[in-house]
Amino acid sequence: MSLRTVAGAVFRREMQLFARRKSDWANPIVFFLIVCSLFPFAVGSESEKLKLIGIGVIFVGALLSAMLSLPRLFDDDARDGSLELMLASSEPLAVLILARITALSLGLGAALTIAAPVFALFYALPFAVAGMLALSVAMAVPTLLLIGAIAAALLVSARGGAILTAVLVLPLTIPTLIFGAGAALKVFYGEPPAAELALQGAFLLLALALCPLAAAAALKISTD
Amino acid sequence: MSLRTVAGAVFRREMQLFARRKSDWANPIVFFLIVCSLFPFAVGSESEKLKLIGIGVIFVGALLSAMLSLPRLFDDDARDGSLELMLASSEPLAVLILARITALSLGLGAALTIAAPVFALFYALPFAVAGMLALSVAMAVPTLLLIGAIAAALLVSARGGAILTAVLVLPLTIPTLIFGAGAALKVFYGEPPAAELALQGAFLLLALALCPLAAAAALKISTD
Amino acid sequence: MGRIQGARRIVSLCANLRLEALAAERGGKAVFADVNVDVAAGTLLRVIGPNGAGKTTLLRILAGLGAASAGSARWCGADAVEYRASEAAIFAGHASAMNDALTVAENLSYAAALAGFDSSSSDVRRAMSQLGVEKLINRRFGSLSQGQRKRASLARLLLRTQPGERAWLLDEPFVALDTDTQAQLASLISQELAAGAIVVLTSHQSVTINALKIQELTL
Amino acid sequence: MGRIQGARRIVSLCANLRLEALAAERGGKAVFADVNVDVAAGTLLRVIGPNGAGKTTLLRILAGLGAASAGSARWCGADAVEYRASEAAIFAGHASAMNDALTVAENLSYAAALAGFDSSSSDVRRAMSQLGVEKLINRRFGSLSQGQRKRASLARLLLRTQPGERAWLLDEPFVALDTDTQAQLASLISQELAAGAIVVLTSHQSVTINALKIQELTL
Amino acid sequence: MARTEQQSNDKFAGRWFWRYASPAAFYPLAGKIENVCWVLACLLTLVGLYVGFFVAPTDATQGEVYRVIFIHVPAAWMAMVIYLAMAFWAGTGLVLGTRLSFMMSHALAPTGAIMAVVALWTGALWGRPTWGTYWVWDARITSTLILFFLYVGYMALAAAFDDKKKGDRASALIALVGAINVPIIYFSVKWWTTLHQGSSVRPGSSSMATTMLWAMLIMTFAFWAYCVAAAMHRLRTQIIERESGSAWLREAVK
Ligand code: HEM
Ligand SMILES: Nc1ncnc2c1ncn2[C@@H]1O[C@H](COP(=O)(O)OP(=O)(O)OP(=O)(O)O)[C@@H](O)[C@H]1O
Ligand SMILES: Nc1ncnc2c1ncn2[C@@H]1O[C@H](COP(=O)(O)OP(=O)(O)OP(=O)(O)O)[C@@H](O)[C@H]1O
Ligand SMILES: [Mg+2]
Ligand SMILES: [Mg+2]
Repeated sequence: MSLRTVAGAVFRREMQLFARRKSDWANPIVFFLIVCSLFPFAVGSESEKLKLIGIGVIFVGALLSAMLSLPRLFDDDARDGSLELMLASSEPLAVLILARITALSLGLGAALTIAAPVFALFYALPFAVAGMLALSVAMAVPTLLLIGAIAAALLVSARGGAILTAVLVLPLTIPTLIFGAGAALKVFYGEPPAAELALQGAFLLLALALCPLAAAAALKISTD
Repeated sequence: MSLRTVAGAVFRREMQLFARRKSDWANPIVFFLIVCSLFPFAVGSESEKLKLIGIGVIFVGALLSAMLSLPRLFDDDARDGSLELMLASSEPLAVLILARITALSLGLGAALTIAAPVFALFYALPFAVAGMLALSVAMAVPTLLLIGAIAAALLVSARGGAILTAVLVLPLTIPTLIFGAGAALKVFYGEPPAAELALQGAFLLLALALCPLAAAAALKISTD
Repeated sequence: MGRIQGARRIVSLCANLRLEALAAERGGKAVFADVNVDVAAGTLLRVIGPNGAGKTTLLRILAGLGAASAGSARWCGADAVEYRASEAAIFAGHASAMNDALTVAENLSYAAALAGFDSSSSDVRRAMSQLGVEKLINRRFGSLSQGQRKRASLARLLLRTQPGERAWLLDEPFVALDTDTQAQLASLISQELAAGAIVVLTSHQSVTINALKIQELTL
Repeated sequence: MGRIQGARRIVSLCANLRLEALAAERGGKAVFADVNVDVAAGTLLRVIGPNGAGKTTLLRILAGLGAASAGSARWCGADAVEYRASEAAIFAGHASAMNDALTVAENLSYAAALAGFDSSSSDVRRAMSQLGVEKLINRRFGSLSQGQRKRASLARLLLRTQPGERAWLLDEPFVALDTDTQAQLASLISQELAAGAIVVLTSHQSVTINALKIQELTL
Repeated sequence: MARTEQQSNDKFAGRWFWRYASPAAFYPLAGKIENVCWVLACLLTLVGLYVGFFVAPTDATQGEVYRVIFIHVPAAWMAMVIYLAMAFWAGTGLVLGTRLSFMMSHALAPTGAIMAVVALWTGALWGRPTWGTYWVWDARITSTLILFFLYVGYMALAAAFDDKKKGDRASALIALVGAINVPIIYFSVKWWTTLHQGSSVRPGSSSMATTMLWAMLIMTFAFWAYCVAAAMHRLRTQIIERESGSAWLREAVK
């Protein structure tokens, strides 16, 4: 049985679960929507003010929403014992983890990427900014999920849940946040966003290279 | 065995759990702190801009943080079966639920109330505004927990966790948000916040009167 | 309140169960139908059937935790929910009803308080020692082995000091217990029966229980 | 990769277990110490002991899922982790290793894929029918009764088509099974032993298993 | 566990650092280091504060408030240095599996967090008279805050496990991940402020008088000594806590 097939099985199951439990991808979107729509109530509804904070709110909302989906990665499996099947597989654990993260990125990332520009219009942001927001959310969500997988793996056997995940993950995603929101801000101010995008891409690649390995190590530690 | 003793036992156990699992109250604070400090990265660091969104960010952050603690109320108990003990008690369920919410409000509410004014200083808000924020957070957190208890009760046997809770709860807390943040905004603009505070208080009392009953009904529905 | 407290006074002096044309469904499909049984005080009712026959479903209905789709289950003429609220019935199923983060003692006194017993810690200790787990009293429940968990959660049955006319509803109580403890539990059940309680039991294990009146219900 | 694949080829042709001065601790306290056993192919090893003796702890170490605090557990000379990675050992414990939201069939083919078998759906069906649950194949796992869950999760043992020199590590496999299924599982275990596997078993239930070689290990 | 530790030590028998990798051997040494460092810390603080507050001249632009610098800067430095040390010991623990390394990084974390808080606190107090606000989102300041979050995450994770050994290794991993990220975060934040803010305020630009430099140097050594002493103290407490029941400890504290 080749590595491809095993990783494929992991990926396929994740997709089956997505199809079976629609709330897994529907709820993050609604959470995102709600975070985005709470701010006008608290800040006031003048469109100039909203424009200023719009990019920030949408980006932070997308990251929080992705972060709250992290427990999906391993928690259910740890509870019912199927995590041990994955650990016991003779194929490299990091690849299997990557397969799961990929599935989650595709499902959740796509949904958030579609939602972000729509919300941008609520905040009266111009089309170009909305488009750039979509692009940078599309890059930021996988980065967060990759980094978050390490925390999720460490926390399968610990108490603390969503909140401890946030504490561990969010500080590490600040670069993504800076460059992701930065790219949209650049467009907003009519400047070229190339540098920010390049840096965000570099950060994603780095995460792609390192995080699955770290997450595999983390999973071994926490299920030892 | 009188009602006082039973409710007391519920309250005591909640406090024991708080003492046993320090992360239950420490982590929401840190989550709150992190949410508050993410926004400047996405919005920009000019203090004028930050002042504008500060009140909103702090208020929304406190509400999100309280909301993420909602699964504590019933989820663990449903999983291990101890919820059925509470359901089977001959004392009114609403009172027992109120005992739990009170314990959670005391622990979590106090922590968030202390943290909110400190974060206000990060956003360069004046002392008077910070104080008013503390007061309105102190009133908003119990309100949210009361409303949230209904959602938490409905969701004990459903999947979706934190996110679905958010979806159900946050829309209902918009009045609290408007008046709570409104009171601080009034102080910010040098106007008297009495009307907002009165409305917020009225809303809290209403929640106190209705929510435990509704949560009890919800719990009976979802565990049927 | 008034009504339930009234009900409490009536039923707690009584143990007697009557199922009439009882039927249940799970996930839209009928599990069993037309179950009729009369059970008097002091009787052991064994519910028998292969996996999936509906034994757990039945016990949860008797405990007032699930709803029947037709027919009725009445304890001394009262509804199962009322009987349960009267603190006369104790249900012990697959779930332990114990929090992993608390110690065994803390869990047990919480259970006692909720069920309306004034349970001092000496009662907890006695209940524990009857199941041979007094050493675990200050252990976190989450750190116990499967059998230790089962023992600790069964101790809930023994918190009330005097046995009397009440009911134990036991879903697979022998699971995970070692042979000595199985025998011990069997004798505790016998005592309870002798004191006039009704014990409803499902078990795929063949543990002998001494009882004067034994009824069998095959699903 | 290379190393493990090498190991796979060596160990999968072999079933033999040697414990030397094995010791384990849980929560900082010693559970057992100085366990020495030699088990040859085709042997049933019964691990015996009261609740909390450390049976589950031992099985998890043999499965490469837990760490020993001293001594060694070697399968055909290889480390337990390596032996497990070689897909020669299957561990079935208290947890079902099945997701509540997926159907039984989906769960089983996932398990097969991860364990490295190329498991077509007919294999899944055969495994299910050997445990008498072919009707449940398209049911959501979460909607099954306790015994049905246990049966479905034990079907994992039967996915590989030819029995051979390998190991089954069974922690309380008879729990929740009705008597017919208990007998059926016992005969499956006998077959497996006859084909040269090692079966390590803990059980508080007295189910008779026919085997030529039976060893007992008391903790 | 005791036995495996023994084995790994035997392999390297004779090398001094392996000898001290065992808590039993290190416990008394840690005690000595702790005592020496407490004395050093007290002496250096007295001297440093004296030079800083009575010898160094009043600053031309900032007046007397600038003297916070003698606490602020050493604390900020220590917050960074300790993170590196903590990550180093965490990594050592993960690779070599030595208990003492994990204890060392656990012992360092609270001190590091406290240093970060002190830097933030004194900075904030300093900011009020000089910038007119307690807080600005300047790169250096913000990175200190993030560093504080990393400390908190590390400690929260270590505390989230019932099984101490697991907590050791889990928190060690997160410390290492943080160590890779700290430079990335630092430069991102730097870029971020230069991006959005033509910042006019920058901490300390005036050239310093020699006595000020001296005071700062002495205070820096005082902070080093304090941090080492505090870490050693915590380490000894941890050793007692974790090795309670072992024969050597009963011997040692008898
Ligand atoms: C909460 C607020 C503050 C924080 C977190 C903070 C943080 C730091 C850090 C991390 C360093 C060491 C950096 C290095 O050596 O590269 C530092 C040095 C320094 N800080 Fe602050 N600082 C704060 C506020 C201030 C204020 C208000 C002033 C004065 C107006 C100030 C003046 C200095 C000076 C003079 C140095 C040392 C000289 C130098 O390295 O440039 N800081 N601070
Ligand atoms: N997570 C844990 N933390 C601390 N101690 C534990 C933990 N899990 C198990 N133990 C203890 O380790 C010992 C062995 O547990 P184990 O589960 O191996 O027992 P067992 O022989 O399988 O018992 P049973 O027959 O009840 O299943 C028990 O005394 C138990 O209390
Ligand atoms: N949540 C559910 N949704 C749909 N069907 C269910 C659900 N729970 C149980 N069932 C079905 O109801 C039937 C009766 O289940 P029940 O748990 O009462 O059986 P049981 O007699 O206790 O079996 P066992 O001996 O295996 O414990 C079974 O066929 C089961 O598949
Ligand atoms: Mg059942
Ligand atoms: Mg066991």
